[in-house]
Amino acid sequence: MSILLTVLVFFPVLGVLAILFADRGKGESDNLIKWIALATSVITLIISVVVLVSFDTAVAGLQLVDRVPWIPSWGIEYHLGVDGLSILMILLTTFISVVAIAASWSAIDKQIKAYYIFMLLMEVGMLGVFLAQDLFLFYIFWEFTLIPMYFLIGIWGGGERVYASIKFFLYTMAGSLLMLLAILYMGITNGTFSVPDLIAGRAAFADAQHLLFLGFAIAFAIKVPVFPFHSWLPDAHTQAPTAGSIILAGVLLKMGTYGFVRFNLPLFPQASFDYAPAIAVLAIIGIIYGAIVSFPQKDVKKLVAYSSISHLGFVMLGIFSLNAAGIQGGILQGVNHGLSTGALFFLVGVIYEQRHTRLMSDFGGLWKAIPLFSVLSLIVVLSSMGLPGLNGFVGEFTILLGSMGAESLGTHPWIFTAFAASGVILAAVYLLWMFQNVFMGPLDNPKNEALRDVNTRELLIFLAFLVFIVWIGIAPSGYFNLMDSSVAHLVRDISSTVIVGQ
Amino acid sequence: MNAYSLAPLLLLFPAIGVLFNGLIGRRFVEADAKVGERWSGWFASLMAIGSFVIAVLLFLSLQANEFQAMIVPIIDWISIPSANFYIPWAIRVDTLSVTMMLVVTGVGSLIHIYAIGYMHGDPNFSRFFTYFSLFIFFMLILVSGSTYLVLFVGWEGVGLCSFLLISFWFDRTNAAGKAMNADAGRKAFIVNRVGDFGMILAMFLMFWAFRSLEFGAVFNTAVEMFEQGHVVEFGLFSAPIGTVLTAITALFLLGATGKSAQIPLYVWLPDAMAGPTPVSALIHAATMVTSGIYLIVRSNVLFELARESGPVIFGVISTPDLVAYVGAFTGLLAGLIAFTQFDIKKVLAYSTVSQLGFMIAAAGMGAYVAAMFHLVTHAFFKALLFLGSGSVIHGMEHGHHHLHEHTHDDHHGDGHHEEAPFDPQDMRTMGGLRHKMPTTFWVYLVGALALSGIPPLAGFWSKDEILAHGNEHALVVYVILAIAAVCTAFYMGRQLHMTFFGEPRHAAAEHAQESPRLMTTPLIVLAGLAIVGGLLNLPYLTQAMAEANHNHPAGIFLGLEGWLEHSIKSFELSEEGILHLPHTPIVLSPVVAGISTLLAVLALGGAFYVYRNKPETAADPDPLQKLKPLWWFRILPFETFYMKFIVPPFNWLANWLAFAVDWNFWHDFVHNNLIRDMFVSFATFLADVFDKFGVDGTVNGIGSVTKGLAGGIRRTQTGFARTYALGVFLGAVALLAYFLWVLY
Amino acid sequence: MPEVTIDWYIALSVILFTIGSLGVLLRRNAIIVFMSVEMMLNSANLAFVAFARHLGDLDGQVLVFFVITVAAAEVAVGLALIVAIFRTKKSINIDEMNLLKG
Amino acid sequence: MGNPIIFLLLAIVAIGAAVGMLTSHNAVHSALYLVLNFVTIGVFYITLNAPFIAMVQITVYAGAIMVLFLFVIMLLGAEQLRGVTDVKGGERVHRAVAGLLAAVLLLASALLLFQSDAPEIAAAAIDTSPTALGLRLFAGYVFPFEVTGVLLLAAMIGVFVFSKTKKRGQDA
Repeated sequence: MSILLTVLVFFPVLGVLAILFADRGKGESDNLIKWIALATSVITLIISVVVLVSFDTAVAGLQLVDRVPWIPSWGIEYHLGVDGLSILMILLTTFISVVAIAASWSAIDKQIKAYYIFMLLMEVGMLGVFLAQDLFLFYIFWEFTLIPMYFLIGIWGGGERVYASIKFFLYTMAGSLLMLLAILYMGITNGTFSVPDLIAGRAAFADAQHLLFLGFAIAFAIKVPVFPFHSWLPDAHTQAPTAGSIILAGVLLKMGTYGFVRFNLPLFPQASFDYAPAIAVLAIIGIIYGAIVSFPQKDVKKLVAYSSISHLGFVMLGIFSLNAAGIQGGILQGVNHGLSTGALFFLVGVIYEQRHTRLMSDFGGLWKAIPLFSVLSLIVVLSSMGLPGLNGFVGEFTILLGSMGAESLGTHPWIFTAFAASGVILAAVYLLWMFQNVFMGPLDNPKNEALRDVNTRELLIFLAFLVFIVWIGIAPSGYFNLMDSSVAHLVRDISSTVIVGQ
Repeated sequence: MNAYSLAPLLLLFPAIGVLFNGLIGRRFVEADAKVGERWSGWFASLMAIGSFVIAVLLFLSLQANEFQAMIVPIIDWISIPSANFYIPWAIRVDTLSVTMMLVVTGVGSLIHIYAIGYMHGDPNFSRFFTYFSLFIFFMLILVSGSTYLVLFVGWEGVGLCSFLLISFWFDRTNAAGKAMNADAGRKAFIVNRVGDFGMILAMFLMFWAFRSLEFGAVFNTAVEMFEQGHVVEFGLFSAPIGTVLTAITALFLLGATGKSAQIPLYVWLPDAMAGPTPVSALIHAATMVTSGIYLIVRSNVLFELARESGPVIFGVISTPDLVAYVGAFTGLLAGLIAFTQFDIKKVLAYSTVSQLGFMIAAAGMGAYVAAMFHLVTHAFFKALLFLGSGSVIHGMEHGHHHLHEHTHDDHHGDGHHEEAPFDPQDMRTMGGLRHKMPTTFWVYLVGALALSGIPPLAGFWSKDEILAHGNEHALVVYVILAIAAVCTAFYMGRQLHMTFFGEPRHAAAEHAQESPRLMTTPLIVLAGLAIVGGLLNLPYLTQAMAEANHNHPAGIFLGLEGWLEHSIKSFELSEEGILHLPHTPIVLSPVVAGISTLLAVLALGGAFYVYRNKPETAADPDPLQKLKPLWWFRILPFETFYMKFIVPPFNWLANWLAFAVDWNFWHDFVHNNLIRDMFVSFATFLADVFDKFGVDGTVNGIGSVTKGLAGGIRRTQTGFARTYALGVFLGAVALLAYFLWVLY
Repeated sequence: MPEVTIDWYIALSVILFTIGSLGVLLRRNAIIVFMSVEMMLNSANLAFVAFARHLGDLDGQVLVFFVITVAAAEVAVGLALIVAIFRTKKSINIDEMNLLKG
Repeated sequence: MGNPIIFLLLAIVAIGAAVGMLTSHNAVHSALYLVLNFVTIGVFYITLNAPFIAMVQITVYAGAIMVLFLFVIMLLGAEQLRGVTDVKGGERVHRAVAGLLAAVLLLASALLLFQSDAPEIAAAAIDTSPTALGLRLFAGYVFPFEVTGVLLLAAMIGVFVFSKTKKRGQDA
């Protein structure tokens, strides 16, 4: 029993209270509010590092568990715990939250107090999602994250923010309802909502597992988003404020992939195995479709948004390889996507703040005007493209390696791998196209000449991203080591349960 | 002598160079252009030279330690215990990798020094050297890695540097306003990625088949499995080892065609000439483009096993044969295209493609040593030619500047040329430069003759080895390559004549000046190497000599053969000896050598004859233009195919998917029109029906009741809180009454 | 002397509740309406405590605890509302607060 | 469950205070009557073996809440507001219905009471110390307790919001 995780999850609430008390109205305390929010998120980051330090990589199961009965009559518990599947997500969340708050510093100029309160609440929800080990608690946090994001998009978003926020809300909500049904079914038949207990007693609902799998899968697939469910993404991403996009890409989408790993695989191993080829096909369509659709986009932010579909396709493919390499690659690639795409959204945000346009045709030759910014952007673009030595490559390579040896993908897994690997080519196509259009070519728009290069704050944010982009790229072993025991356990668990060729 | 542990320095030096120029070099240059450039350029050059010194030390260490291959670990890169996947980052020091290191750092250092002169005055001087050091860094990773994955890191890394350096002048536009340099860089990167696609697939297959990506382990396992006739099994997949090996090697071939610019992926290399000339020399002639050959030579075990597996590809051909044919056809095709080019660097670019084809063909035929030999000599003379052409361009630009400065008081320029955009790389504007730029002319002549295969220059020996090998083992390949060699001699003759002989065809050519010493010195060094490079692997001239020295293939005779043997023969130790590695012919074949020399001389002479006084002015057509079928090669090959049949459909598909399918159909139609609007209209429909029902009901008196009821109900909504409270109590009392009723 | 039983307390509770409800229904002063509500809650509390005593169970008292908390919250919000409304309407006559009118 | 005489005395005081609150014209008087009522009920709690609740009743209700009421009344200067006497047209109906309801309520309760077959004899007195109460609270009511906490938080934020608007209104 440890209350460390509870402290981690709810620490940002203290920040919210502090902001409420600090506010003196009429924008007098705007700076104070920003600093409070930043300090809160930094302290949360530090707490998450404490979690990391207390984390024992040799243990496969849940650690630092905080478990008390909550509604005993229904078997609902307040149950937090962390293991190899979630530790990276926790660190990603706290990191991205700091970055997102820092990235909003000058971009948000109205209703500052509410904005930062929502940012901190968002962090609470996201951490809760990754730490909750009780399905009911998980569901509450899952839905809770919608609310701050809804307002972040709806109040501080772009031109069509209301449409985008409602679509985001309804879309994800609709998917979640089926999951709620599945949760209630399992919880009521087993008398417990605790995930480890349900996994231990999954035989009880083995007959219904295919349906239950779909119930969960649709909710998660919408969040990810897996190919045909992606329609909310470009709207939400393009309309959200920069920090919203960073959080959306960095963490929210990972909630979907995390859900698959945390719930679908261990709870319904046979169904996961049976549906793996279908999901892998959707993932691969997503990889290729997302990449192709990114290419002709005129709006940089939309291009990045669509590229997320492609990247997340890799993650899904890795997870449904159902082997150690694939799943570890998938989880790591989730982190990588959070870093690279988060950084891409940030860089779009930085130039948008100055030029109030995101159309590629308005740019060109920026390298001449703002060289430092361009070099930083280049590294980010290369990371997103999967250049070896940077983070994206490690993830993609491990995923594809896993998919090649995946039993779940039948007798010719190399077909899946080959199609997925073509995404590597397409990534170069659209990302270089974007890079060329924005940063290369002649500097022919006089407005772009007046751009200023990165200031200290932006540079620090970029460096924060780059540290991890390079670190994961050249020394990923530590990251894999964090999740190795848990993933190995999960894979053993699946392969010992699954009947091949059923 | 044991300097193995110094190997990491090999990478460290260029890394320091990158950091120096990347972080502070710019400030130096901005503070004081002259001193700054010297610091920036020389620092990078010294780092390259430092790496060269380390490479030499490694070379000596190998000599002193009986050519023992050594693995020097640096860090543990990727390790996933549960997936049994371990990739250490280690440097493999063996004769093959050290050969490549020497070429890369040796030629690289010379080109660095040359570039200090060439890039003089460029505002982004330090950025250029940052990229250059970065390139050396990645290239050394490529050749030094002990696993395929580390090799791949370098492989992609040099692709990146190539992209950055090609688009170095990213703001240059062509007449149509397109950012051509940036376009060319992007094209190079993307085409290379197509090759990389093959590489990574090959690595996945290899990992699951042999459970390792480390060179030694892979080769040993492969030989072992092959001998035992294992079936490769992983997951639910199973295939005979021969098929798997063929697939792996074929995918490697795809990788090599990308990086080494072979059919069908050679199209990026000619465009890459948009970059600064030192880049063309270093990356697109001497080093990076040869990494495909390095890959094949490095994987010689796998290729030879694939050869033994028989014709697996469609049942007609084995991978090594396919490699040989790809190389040979590329050699010929590129040679033909080179006839039709006017840009001095593009001729050289196609020539590079052609020569790379020779090397690939040699590797495919199993003549790995010959391939490496040609790789080394080619690095010398092609770097020389490119740097020479750079010197020419530099001179022409100088002349052009000179012209501009004196337009008012000088009448050399005729108005026509002044207005047309001047292209300093167009050979039609040159001519007669041998008097203006004598040093450049002489070194260029050496390079051109070496390339054409005139004895006793380096190119003759290496090319002849390949041809002799072809003559012995693959006659078709030999014939094709022999024709390609003729083409080589012819287009080099054409280039020589158009550039250096005849009369100047443009005012700029008249004012061209010799390049500074900083540029010509490396040229002279390279020319020296191009002359004596053949000594590296001189064959025995007679059978008697060979027999006398058969067991000691060292010294000046077949030095490279004896040296590389320690890396390339490794798998021959297989027990049954079923695998036979064809070696380079040990004795010079007088027939083959005689024929090629004769043809080369004839072709050179022919070129000089055809171009003896043509074109007379820059606007004149080329004499070869009369040969329509030949001239078609200017437009016909793969480039056109891609531009017509791959790129537009892709653009169309992307636009269609993005705007028609995803946005208009999926986003707008399905979500907005179908789902949302249908929901809305369903709701409206319900409301309408209800309404209609109400209207109809009025007739029957129901309407009025409804209305009255509604009005009545509405009246209850007084807005007075107390009224509502009353309602609540009414309800409470009603409930109470209900309980009472239940009780009694 | 008759024994005081639970019925006595219930009766008292009902009477107080009725008085409170009359206050809610009849008075127009919003503050007094609130006070009446408080009184109703109190009568319920009384019943709870009486039941707890009668049944020998602490749950009744625990519930009173919650009721008091809710009441406190309600008063806080309610009074804040009244103050806010008074600022705009210059009146706390509950009959003038008819924004809910249909 | 206490002495009948004391009960009746206290009951009369409680009902009297309640009626006083209902009928006072002056809001301050109403509030004071209510305080009296609360205090009486607090005494009832003591007789009912609930000392802790009694204490809470006095401090929270009679103390804090009523002070708040008085504070607001004073703040608004609303003690002179119209009482129950001014009757308008619709008011009669309203009052009639209210009276009727009250009667029904009383009647029904009485009926229920006299019909109840609950055991007349009360259970033995149990441990009602604050410790016991606290243990009970946290053993079986953790979730409601938390919800209550959230409710208080919500109320707090709500009050913040209201007072905020008011302040801006003043400034503007």
